[in-house]
Amino acid sequence: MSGFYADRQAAAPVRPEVLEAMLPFFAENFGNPQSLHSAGQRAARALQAAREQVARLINCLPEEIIFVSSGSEANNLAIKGLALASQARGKQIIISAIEHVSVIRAARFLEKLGFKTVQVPVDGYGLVDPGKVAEAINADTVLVSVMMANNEVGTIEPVAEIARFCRSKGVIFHSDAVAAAGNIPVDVRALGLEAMSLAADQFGGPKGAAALYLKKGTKITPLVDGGVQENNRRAGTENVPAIVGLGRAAELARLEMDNKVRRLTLLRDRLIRGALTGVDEVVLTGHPEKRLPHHASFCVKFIEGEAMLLGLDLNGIQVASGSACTSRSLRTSHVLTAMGLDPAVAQGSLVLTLLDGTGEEQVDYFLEKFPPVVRRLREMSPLYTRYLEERKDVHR
Amino acid sequence: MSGFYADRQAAAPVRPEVLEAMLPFFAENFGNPQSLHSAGQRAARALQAAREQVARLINCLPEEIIFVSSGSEANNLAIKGLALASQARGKQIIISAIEHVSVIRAARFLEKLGFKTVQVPVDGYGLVDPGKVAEAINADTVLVSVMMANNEVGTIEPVAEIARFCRSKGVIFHSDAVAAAGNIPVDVRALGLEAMSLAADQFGGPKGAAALYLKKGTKITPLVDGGVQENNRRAGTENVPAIVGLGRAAELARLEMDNKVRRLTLLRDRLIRGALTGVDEVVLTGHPEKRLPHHASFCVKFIEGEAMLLGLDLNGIQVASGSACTSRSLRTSHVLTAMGLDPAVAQGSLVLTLLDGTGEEQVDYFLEKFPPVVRRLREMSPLYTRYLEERKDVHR
Amino acid sequence: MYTDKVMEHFMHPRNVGTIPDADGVGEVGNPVCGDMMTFYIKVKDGRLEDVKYQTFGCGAAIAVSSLVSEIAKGKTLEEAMKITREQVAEELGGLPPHKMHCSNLGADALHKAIENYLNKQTDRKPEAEGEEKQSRDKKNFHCPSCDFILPERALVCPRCQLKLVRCEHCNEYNLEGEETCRHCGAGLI
Amino acid sequence: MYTDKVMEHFMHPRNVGTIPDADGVGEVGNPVCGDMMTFYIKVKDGRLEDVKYQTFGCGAAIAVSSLVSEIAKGKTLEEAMKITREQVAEELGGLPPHKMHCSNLGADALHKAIENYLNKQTDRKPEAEGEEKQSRDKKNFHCPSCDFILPERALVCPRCQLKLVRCEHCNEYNLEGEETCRHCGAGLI
Ligand SMILES: Cc1ncc(COP(=O)(O)O)c(C=O)c1O
Ligand SMILES: Cc1ncc(COP(=O)(O)O)c(C=O)c1O
Ligand code: FES
Ligand code: FES
Repeated sequence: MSGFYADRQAAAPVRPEVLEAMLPFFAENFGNPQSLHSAGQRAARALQAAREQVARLINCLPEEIIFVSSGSEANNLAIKGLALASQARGKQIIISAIEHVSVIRAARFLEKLGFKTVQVPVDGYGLVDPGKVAEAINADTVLVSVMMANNEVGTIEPVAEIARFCRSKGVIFHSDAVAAAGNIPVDVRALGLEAMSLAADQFGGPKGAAALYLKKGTKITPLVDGGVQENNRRAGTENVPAIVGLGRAAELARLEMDNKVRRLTLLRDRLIRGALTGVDEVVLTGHPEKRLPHHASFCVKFIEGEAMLLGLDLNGIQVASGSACTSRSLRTSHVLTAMGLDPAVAQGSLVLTLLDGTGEEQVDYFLEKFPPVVRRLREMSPLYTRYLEERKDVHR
Repeated sequence: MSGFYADRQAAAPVRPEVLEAMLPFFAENFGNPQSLHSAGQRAARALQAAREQVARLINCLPEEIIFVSSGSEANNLAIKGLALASQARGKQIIISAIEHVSVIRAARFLEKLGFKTVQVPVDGYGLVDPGKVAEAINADTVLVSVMMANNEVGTIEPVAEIARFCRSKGVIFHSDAVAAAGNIPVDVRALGLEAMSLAADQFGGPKGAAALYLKKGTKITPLVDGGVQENNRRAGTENVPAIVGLGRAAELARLEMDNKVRRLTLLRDRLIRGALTGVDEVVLTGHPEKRLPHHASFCVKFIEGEAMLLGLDLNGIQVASGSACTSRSLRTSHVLTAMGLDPAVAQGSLVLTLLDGTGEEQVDYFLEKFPPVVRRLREMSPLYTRYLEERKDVHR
Repeated sequence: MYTDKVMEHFMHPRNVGTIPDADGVGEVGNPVCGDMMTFYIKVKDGRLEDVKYQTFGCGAAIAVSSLVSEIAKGKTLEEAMKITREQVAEELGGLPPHKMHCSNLGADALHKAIENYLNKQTDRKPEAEGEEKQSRDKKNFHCPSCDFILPERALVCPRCQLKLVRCEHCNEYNLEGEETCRHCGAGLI
Repeated sequence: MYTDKVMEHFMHPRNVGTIPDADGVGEVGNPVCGDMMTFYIKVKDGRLEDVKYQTFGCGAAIAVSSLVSEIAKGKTLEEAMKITREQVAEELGGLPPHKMHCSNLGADALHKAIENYLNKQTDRKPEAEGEEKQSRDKKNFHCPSCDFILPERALVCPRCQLKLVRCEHCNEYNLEGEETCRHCGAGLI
């Protein structure tokens, strides 16, 4: 038992098959896909193959894929690029209250250019109500963006329904599927999406490669202007090895999807059950069923997330937290806040995201180490002491 | 003699030392530098080490480095970000007529937001006259951007002088050093720059890693909004392996700089001399001395660049061209046009950029194959036939 | 980028050269844009007895002229006039979209050479000259991507094959997908 | 991120606990912001005979409270009042910039406990309460990054250590480097 890495949302090892596919493109097939000579054309073919692999994963055309460098860039390109390209039609955009910061801050940038952003609230599970999105749409709305699945609480949003509303009102719909794509089946045609972000490092691919799916014919203003790469929509020499890795990871994700989802769901539920029964005063965050198969998230009352994270790390267990103290900006996760969690409770946020290779024995190892870590921190918590006293008073 | 790759400007193999430094960061040290646990902190330390290596190459502080994904992104961040952050002070920006398209198009984007761009012309060598930049500066000017060295004709620009003018007028000066950094000594302090772009793949590093140097205290509006990465100035999970590669490449470039410059300069001059004497009616483009040590560029009259490129490729020689037919947009290089070259002559553009490892025998191989390739194409060129007839007429 | 067939013609172009005493000569393109082709024909009994050409241009242009010369040779004038750029591109196994205009050049130059021959026969002033003169008086619209002079009401640039959108405000052409007119700044919808 | 010294204190915090019959108690912070510390002291002959604490907060906060308790124990009240956050951070081998406010908490809570003891001695109403009441009447300015209630004319947030810039238009605080005021939209120069 060498430990348990359960922070796959933040980072995961590149799969060996993916790294193997990438390796030849560093020093041997190093060409620039824009070069007309043979070295360049070899790279161009590899790029095209990767484009096809990604397209197959999400059921779109290869030319509907724009390669970018990160999920955040995909989201910025989508939000800024789609809004700027449509500003003649209107200046309102609608996002949910639990979008990734790259969506929220991109929208904030647009506000400086005269756009207006409406944030649609979520319920206690982090679910967006499609009806509320429909209500928020008005004649000035040009873009709606609601994520496919939330990275902090794992909740899977009803994007197909939201997309339907948007379509009926002629509004472009983008979904941030960075946490979802490669981990749950995603079919952009069936879902009716105009645009969708995904990132390789969320499903066994490398950092530095991500993509925006953009439905053919949808206008977009580039974020990175310059050369003709990515069909004039994203300039800059293509990161061929990383894109090749993204392609291979997409192919593997597609082939293994069903098995993986089934296996991880069982494991996740074992983890959730064990954590909720192993320690008192722990709450599950996010939806119990409509959630990513690899995602388990909690709030542990009376203690703070960063301390828990450090305590677990000393036991070889790596997790994440949305507490104020874990963030560099010292703010509680806006997701937990938007879900209406008591701010003090939200400080005890704990997020576990399982690797494909995670086994039962690792989950059980966590379930063994989790209670003592919590106990130690609670013993030194003034809030826990107060809670115990109040409970004593009640029972007296 | 397995051939001669002379298109290093477009792409080059990652150096073995660099790849070796990168490899552990794909599957072993795969952490996210923003994670607080041990896996994340290992990645954070690697990131910091790379930041220091890059800073040492160009003589700045580590915190003055913003990692991005490509030279184009660095340029877009600089042009858009610096202009937007300073727009309260004015709305004019000045660039040279031979900037990279990523600078030119970023400026064009700003024009849609009410900015005005002034393009300063260049002389027949592609040199910008610092006096002309000074003349163009007015009370509304907030940003000047002139590249350190041009990628198509190799000319090295007098940026120190331009920077001095800008400083005296309180205008921010950015230089696109993507073609220069790592290939010639660059000292941002000595040059007096506020901002400078560089890219790893131009000096033995990988694709997907580049940087913007931004002088401490200079305000910038992010291009990719979102998380707190890169000190809130460039969101998105850091591409750790590529950045580690950039760092290592920077270190190697710094250590080997003097030797490399000396060696390549000799080789370049051998190539230029040989090409100009081996074939008639060939002109050197760019400055004969103030030029990148690895850069040789020509126009071969009466024939078209793409055909030459293909002809050389069939001989195992890979080069680039700025002809209209080589560009996807079917436009002649704006650089050659700005230098006042006759448009028909510009179609014969040929650009050779040497790898660090290029040897004399490869240059000589090119000098052997170049004349027959030219001869064959000239034999089928109506322009050459006409030229020969006119010459006959003259001599008659 | 290019098919094997294109590369084969590029490496071994057929029928290169001039015919000093040609019956017809046709020239298209212009070195400023990077491409220029001159076709020379000898006509005998209404058939193209010989076809030669010179080409200044890219690999595709060279392959196209070679292929056109090959298929034209021996054909009747009428048959030769029916050679289309689609046929040329197809016989080459396809061309990249932005190289499709090169396949125009080949057929156009051949057709011009045939017209030149026919005009000489009937001894009337070449039509083309009049046309060209006329077009010089009108305002020419250029492709925003490749600067090609566009025909009236173009939806696609015949040269670079990019889709075009006309600005309702100033009437100029822009590329599909652009939001504001590059000529007058008006919004494109 | 943390020094070995911080981690050592985090793993083995000294003097954790409460003192039921404490001579003074001081509490700072607030669970809403993620941090809260309560210090308990026993005083004998003008010295801190015992110091205990409870902490709800991050690893740095736990290490800080542990270290403060350790250095305070046995000191005279006067000496203990002189413990500064700089000293605490330094003895821990340094803290990341955005964790510097945690070192405040420790010293502050201890000082509050001592004041609480002194107030009990002189039997006068604690000063702090009046102050707090007053500040509730005024408009509070919050740090734009961490929401901390800022002191008058802050240049740096005492909690998250980020540099602040005041909007000349609406008087609100913004982070250094921002161009437009996030409260009123005015330009920040
Ligand atoms: C001078 C210059 N600037 C910018 C760039 C753009 O760099 P990238 O392709 O990495 O985006 C290049 C590319 O070669 C360049 O030579
Ligand atoms: C839902 C979601 N969107 C966007 C992002 C940003 O991705 P990146 O860090 O690759 O920029 C993340 C990152 O984890 C995410 O989970
Ligand atoms: S207690 Fe919140 S950051 Fe330390
Ligand atoms: S001749 Fe210019 S593209 Fe073919």
